[in-house]
Amino acid sequence: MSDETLQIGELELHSRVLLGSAMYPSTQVMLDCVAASGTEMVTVALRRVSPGAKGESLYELLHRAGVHILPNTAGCYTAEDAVLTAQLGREAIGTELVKLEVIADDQTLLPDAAGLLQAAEELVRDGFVVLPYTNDDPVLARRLEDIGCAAIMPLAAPIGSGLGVRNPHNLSLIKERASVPVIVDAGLGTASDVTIVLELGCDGVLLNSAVARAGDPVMMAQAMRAAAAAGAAAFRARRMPRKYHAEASTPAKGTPWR
Amino acid sequence: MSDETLQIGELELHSRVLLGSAMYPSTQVMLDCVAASGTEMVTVALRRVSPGAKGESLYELLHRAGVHILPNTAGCYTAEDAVLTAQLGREAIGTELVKLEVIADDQTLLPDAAGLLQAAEELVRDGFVVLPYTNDDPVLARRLEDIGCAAIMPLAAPIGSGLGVRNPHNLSLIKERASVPVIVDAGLGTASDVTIVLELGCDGVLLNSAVARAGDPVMMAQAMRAAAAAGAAAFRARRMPRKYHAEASTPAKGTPWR
Amino acid sequence: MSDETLQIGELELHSRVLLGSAMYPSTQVMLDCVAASGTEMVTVALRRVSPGAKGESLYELLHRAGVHILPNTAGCYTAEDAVLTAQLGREAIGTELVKLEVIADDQTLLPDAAGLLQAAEELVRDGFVVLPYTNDDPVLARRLEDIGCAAIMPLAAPIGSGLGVRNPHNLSLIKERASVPVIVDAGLGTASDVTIVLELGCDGVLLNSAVARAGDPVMMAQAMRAAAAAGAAAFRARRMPRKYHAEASTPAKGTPWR
Amino acid sequence: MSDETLQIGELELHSRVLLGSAMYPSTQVMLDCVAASGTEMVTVALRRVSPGAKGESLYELLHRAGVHILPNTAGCYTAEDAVLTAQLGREAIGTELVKLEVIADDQTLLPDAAGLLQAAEELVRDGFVVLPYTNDDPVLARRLEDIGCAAIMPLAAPIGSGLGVRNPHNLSLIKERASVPVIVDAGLGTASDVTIVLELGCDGVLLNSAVARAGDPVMMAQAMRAAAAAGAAAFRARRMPRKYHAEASTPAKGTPWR
Amino acid sequence: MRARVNGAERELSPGMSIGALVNEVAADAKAVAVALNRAMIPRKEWSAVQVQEGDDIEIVAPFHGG
Amino acid sequence: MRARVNGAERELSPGMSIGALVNEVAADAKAVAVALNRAMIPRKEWSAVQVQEGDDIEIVAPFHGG
Amino acid sequence: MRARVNGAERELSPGMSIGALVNEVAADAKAVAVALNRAMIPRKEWSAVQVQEGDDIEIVAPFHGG
Amino acid sequence: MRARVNGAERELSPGMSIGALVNEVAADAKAVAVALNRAMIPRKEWSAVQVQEGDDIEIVAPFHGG
Repeated sequence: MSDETLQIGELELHSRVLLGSAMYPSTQVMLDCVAASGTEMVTVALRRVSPGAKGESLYELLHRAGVHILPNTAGCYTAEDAVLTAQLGREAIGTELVKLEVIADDQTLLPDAAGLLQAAEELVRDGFVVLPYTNDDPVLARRLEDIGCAAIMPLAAPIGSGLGVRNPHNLSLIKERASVPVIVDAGLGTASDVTIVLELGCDGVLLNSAVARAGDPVMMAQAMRAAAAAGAAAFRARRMPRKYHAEASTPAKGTPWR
Repeated sequence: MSDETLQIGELELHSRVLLGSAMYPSTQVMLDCVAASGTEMVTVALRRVSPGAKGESLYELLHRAGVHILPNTAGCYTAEDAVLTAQLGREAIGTELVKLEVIADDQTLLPDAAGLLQAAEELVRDGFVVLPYTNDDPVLARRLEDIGCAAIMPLAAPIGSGLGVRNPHNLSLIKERASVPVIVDAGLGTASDVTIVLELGCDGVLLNSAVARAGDPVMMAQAMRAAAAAGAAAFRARRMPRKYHAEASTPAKGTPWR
Repeated sequence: MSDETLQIGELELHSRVLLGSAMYPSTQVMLDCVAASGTEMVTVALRRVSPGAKGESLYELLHRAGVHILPNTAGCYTAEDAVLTAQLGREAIGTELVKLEVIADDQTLLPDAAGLLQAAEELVRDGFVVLPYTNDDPVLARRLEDIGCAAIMPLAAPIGSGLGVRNPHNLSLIKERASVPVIVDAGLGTASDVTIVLELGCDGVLLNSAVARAGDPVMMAQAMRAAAAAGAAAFRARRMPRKYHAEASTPAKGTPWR
Repeated sequence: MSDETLQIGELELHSRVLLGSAMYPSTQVMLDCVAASGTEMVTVALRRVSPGAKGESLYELLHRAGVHILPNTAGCYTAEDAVLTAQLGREAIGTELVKLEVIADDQTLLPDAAGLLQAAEELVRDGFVVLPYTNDDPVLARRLEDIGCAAIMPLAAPIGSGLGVRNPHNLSLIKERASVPVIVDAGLGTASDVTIVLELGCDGVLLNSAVARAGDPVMMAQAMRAAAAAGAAAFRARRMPRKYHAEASTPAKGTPWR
Repeated sequence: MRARVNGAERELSPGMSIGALVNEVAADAKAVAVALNRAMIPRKEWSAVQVQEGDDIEIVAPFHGG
Repeated sequence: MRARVNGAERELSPGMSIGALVNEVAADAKAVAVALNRAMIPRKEWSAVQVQEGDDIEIVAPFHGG
Repeated sequence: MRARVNGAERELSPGMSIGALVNEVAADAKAVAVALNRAMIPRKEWSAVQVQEGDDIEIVAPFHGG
Repeated sequence: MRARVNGAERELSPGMSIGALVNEVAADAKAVAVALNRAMIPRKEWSAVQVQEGDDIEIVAPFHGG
């Protein structure tokens, strides 16, 4: 992976922002956010069709927007459900990509480590490009990579909480041991959260609530695009060292009357 | 002041980044950083000329770069020195703008409140457009505004420390009571610091060490430009509310097998 | 000042907790908190007597409790008011001690630097043992010490906010330059805030809302006593160094099957 | 479990501090720390005996000190090793208690979730009182409780790092869902870390490096005892609410000259 | 003949194929996938597979998700 | 004779001393201090100083404060 | 007869019991536990169990640990 | 005639104007400002003002600063 791109399986993305498609005030706002964020990959869920529903055409809307569609397994509480949902997603959308979620319980929406590993293993074996939503445990992250996942998607904070990076130390540990991309998913709330994630050296972010539930989603999408660019550039630029005490920026030499 | 511009005295700036001109590896890197950051205002100090020195042409270089030049009073430890230095700056550069520094001591490089107020008062009376470098005391900020300063420049952390925003609460208090722009000066270390400052609602940042002393100053300048854009947009977009507990982004309705 | 005591003027206190006397559910709870906190010094305000009011006997209650009474100048917005109130306190209570407050405005309740310096200077000249409530500006703290104040009382956060230490960096800077005791006043909300303050090397705390407005004030007073003891001991014990990576505590040598 | 005691299996402890026995400058210092901390439970490892070694008498020393001995499974990288080591500990010490560690790798010393669950299940079935060292994943914590563990021992930060509580949010989530005691193990560095843990409502701490590697271990042990008392009392006392803005503690009513 | 379609019991004509059912249930068969008794049925088999009494069929499509 | 006592206008007997006023106003004169026209009057001068028409007198004592 | 004791190959007298080995290896047999070929041997069986050629024996005791 | 120029004692020709001094000291007089005995001298007065024995003159220009 070059400094400039985010490689997921065979794909080379130039944007470091992945976007969810839920909770926008309207479909048009969603499409405007897709455009404003510069994203090249948008997640979708698999849900029952309803006769006459408009929902079905989400595929076409996103397809026309020119983005990659990343089906998720949201709502799955067992490895079995997740594997089956992944297969439905592949069939419906014609992609090997899957954002794998195996949720432990309704209250925390945190991943179930055992179920996640089991489902990831089956899906990798079945040829999927697996992007697992995981907690921020560096050990689990490593296991997922060892199994053959194409990226690791640790959370910043619980889904939909907008609390920002609760444990930057763990994200750093995950990143420093990973050779696949680390894309922080869940819990980001505003632009600086995204900048911080990228400054830690992580490779991308997956955003949904932070954009869709902002006062002005399209402007927030734009903010997120800039925030990711800022963080990625700052990481590559290597920040100045921190000093405990002040250090003059203007040189004293040549100061008059001294 | 519109949402889109930063008004300082009569000037309307479109960039929210002000840049210092010290400590770059070379003059060319400085100029590249000026360009990459998108800044429209660059600070300079007043120092003794030396025969044959190249330093004198800094004025011309910045002038040609098309930016406003903001002379500072760095190195002044008394109101009297600061006022005189401001006058020299006005004469040398032909600008009413002055970044006013009255430093208390070498060790902290923190402003001296009493001297700062006195110098600001004299300079405002003398027609200057005064941008005082101040600590993060909301009371002092208000006094400076009452005196007629054109902006307030509170610190994030000690000069050159790169520690980032030590006390966001104080910056918020300053901003919520200010009717002139609040430009955070000193102590910022990386892009996310800038995003955070703008998300607090502050109007701009003045950067020097964070850019000049980064591993790759030009790339950091670019990061800072994006970081400011990100923070300003995120502030205007109004971030999502924080939740203590998780909240599903993908709706549960229509989930198969449930 | 020995490691074990807190010296204020001529007094040697063995407790590092000073306590305010306001806002308790009842006078009895206040007295129980005085006892439970182990404090040896309690602040009072000067207020107009009212015929038949019980308030007047506060002096006697505290006197009987065996604590030093520290009159404050709460409610003073000018140096002149503060000096006069300090004189009334000295006359009423028969103590040279004064907790000096010169408040800038109702909204922030932050100190007014200029008024504080002026009043402190007059009171020191007049023989008072001055404990000034100040912001966390290391420069102002130094000025107050230079003037002859017996201690420095920087805030942790705005009065009554309970936000805890907003800027530990500034408190450290104040402490490392001070040769009089540093007693953190205002903004502390719970026991860990107190422990943190003492671990920074500060010499004491002044608490009021955090105790009086807790669900169970007496139990919180007890918590504060332990918290101060914990922080003071931890500071003197010199904490272990921080490590970025894990480091086994149990030695590997002698592990079976390896 | 009453507010006042920490119940582990059948045991009722009055101290909330558990102490490790490694890395002290001397055995005497260790014993002094045991006394100073007030602990009633001390962890030990199982290691190969060596002829003539002094190590063997650790059992007797701790026995004579009157504390419960908690054997750990430090150094075990598989469930099988951990179970066997637990059995050795039970046989050697004559206790059902075991601090269960199943470590994922040398670099992070983080627990291996799968191995931990497997070993915990076997040991509970075999009649052990299992205290598993776990990460701060609320889901894994719940699984361990469901299996029948007698307490949950989440980390604050990596073992031996002294970084303090990296993710208070996760510890809160763990505690609010737990009906067995939550004892924070690993990563605590100083007294305020302990106070914070107890204020979050957790039931105890297990300390080793923070005490043994302090400049003055015995004084730090004493600090930790006070810190735990402070945090537990503060939690029960229910802290004051936080306010964004200042709120006067001294009433304005009756202020002279107003 | 009764079968469970997207969680609801439903009366279907005997011998109905999955393909026919999809056409009836989904406004647009594009980007639709089908699970029959918790096994995914590839689109190319839809016309060949007939629904049986008591079958559990899920017909899904991409929907807004995070 | 009118004077301002603790912020309220009040009718006082002519020639009344500060000490007499304190005894009238305060339940207990212990730990009380007095300012007359914004100058502190030491307790030992209370009996000697007479209140004048238009005086501004503050009589204060320790009160609950932080 | 050779066996592995605490990770090191060692020559032992044939027929030696676990108990005898413990007494030889440990300064003090108190609070000691033994694993033979990765199975814990209770103290009460020590005298009855004889070490066999090639056995892997671990003799452990409480040690400083966190 | 001796004067202090930018912190260093210097021998100057008697009657030398500020303007002449600036031309001697500064590579380029553009964007230069002058303080004479701690008072700023506007550029338009440079030619008219003569340096006096013992004067303290500072000649400054924009320099790298933060």
